[in-house]
Amino acid sequence: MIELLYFAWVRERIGVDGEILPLPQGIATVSSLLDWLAGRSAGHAAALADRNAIRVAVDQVFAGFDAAVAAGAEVAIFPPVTGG
Amino acid sequence: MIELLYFAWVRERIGVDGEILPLPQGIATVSSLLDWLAGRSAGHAAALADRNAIRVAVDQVFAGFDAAVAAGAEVAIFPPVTGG
Amino acid sequence: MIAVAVQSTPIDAAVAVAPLTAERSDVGAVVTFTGFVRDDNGLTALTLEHYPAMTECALATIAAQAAARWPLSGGVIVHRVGRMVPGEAIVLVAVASSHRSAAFQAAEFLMDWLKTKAPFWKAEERAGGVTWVAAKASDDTAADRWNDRRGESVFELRPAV
Amino acid sequence: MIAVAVQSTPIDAAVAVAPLTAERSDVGAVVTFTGFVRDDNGLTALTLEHYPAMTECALATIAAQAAARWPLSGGVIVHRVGRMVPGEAIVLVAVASSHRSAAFQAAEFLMDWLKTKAPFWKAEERAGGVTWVAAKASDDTAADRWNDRRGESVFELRPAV
Repeated sequence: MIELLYFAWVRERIGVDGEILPLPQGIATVSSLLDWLAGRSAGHAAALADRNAIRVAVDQVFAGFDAAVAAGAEVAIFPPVTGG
Repeated sequence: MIELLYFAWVRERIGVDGEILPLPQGIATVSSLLDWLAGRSAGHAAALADRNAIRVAVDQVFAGFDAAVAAGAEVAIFPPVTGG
Repeated sequence: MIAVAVQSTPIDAAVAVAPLTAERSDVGAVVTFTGFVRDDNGLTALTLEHYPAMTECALATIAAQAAARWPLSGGVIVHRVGRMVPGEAIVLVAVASSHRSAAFQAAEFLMDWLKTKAPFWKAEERAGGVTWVAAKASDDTAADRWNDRRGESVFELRPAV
Repeated sequence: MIAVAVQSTPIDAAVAVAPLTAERSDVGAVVTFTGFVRDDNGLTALTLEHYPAMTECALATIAAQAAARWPLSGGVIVHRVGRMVPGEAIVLVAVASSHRSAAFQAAEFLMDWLKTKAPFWKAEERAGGVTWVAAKASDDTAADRWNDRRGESVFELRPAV
């Protein structure tokens, strides 16, 4: 299983705060995870359409699209941060 | 007459907060004023010996050694400032 | 040594900054930055969303970077979350040092990195509806000023596309 | 628009800074600098002498320069004079702006110019006696960062030897 968390407009477009899903065979990077998620619903597709506007944290640490993901990870998906 | 004000160690070396003196003929710049003052006492000489350590304001505005002085002016003589 | 807090209640600047100098006489300089909600273009409210499991660790990591780069005797970061109205404080950063240059630089560094490397998102409310604030290129540029090998290894927000 | 004050009583930072944001919702950033007496090398007290007839005008001129250089919505300079002990505040500078970069720069500018272009002198008391603080070349260098035609015409501290 993999735990997914969504924030800001990524959350709004997907329609849920997060989800826990079985990680399919062959998905081992953030990039392939996003490709797979984009196919799950129209909302997922809309949220993830512009990859330049997507940032990711794996296990609470910012990660690039080539970062590894594995079962048991917490992967958060969100727009560029705007705090401060 | 010219009004002279002394601050910090310039004041301490000269021994007074200030003095009002008749301005001698021929003294028309800060530089010539300092030369004349240095001859008034051992204290004045000690205070004004190192001109690199002396700063001046004429009528409450910082002034260079080539600035004009005339009767009626208020000339303050002090070390480089160290506030803030 | 730099305290961090995330809270949904109003920020009290005096309370946050007091510990930096309380009972001390070796602090020469304290620089404080406070960011406020502005009523730009009819803004009526601002909501700060964050990623709770990550936020405090991200702030602590940013704080540790500041402490490693400048000789600070103390500091504090307080970030508000939830909904707030114009005039309320969103964030407070304060740093204490023996010398003013270190205090100014560290405070500006903390703000630049908070803006670009901590998991907060702003949503603006106006009569016309709610919109998410877009990240500003100028904030990225400001943050990049402080990059060095250490910084880049700790944080890399951009996806390696 | 930038208020200036010279006082022999302790500086109350909260009171000094409050007017910058009171009743306003257009201020995005407030940067505050406070300088304190440090107990360096056994220092027991610090006395600030100044040139009363000139001080407020010098502070107002420095404040006007800051207001001309950055888009500020307000500011305050409070400088203490007389005798004070370690831990007490010597000076407080605060500026408000829509944007953080302007606020940081203006605050740092005000401090750099206060250190080099306002008629204050510090005397340090230690067990061994009283000594006048020497001006620091690093303060001149910091102040020179901000020079431009306007600045140089207004202030020229160095004698034209």
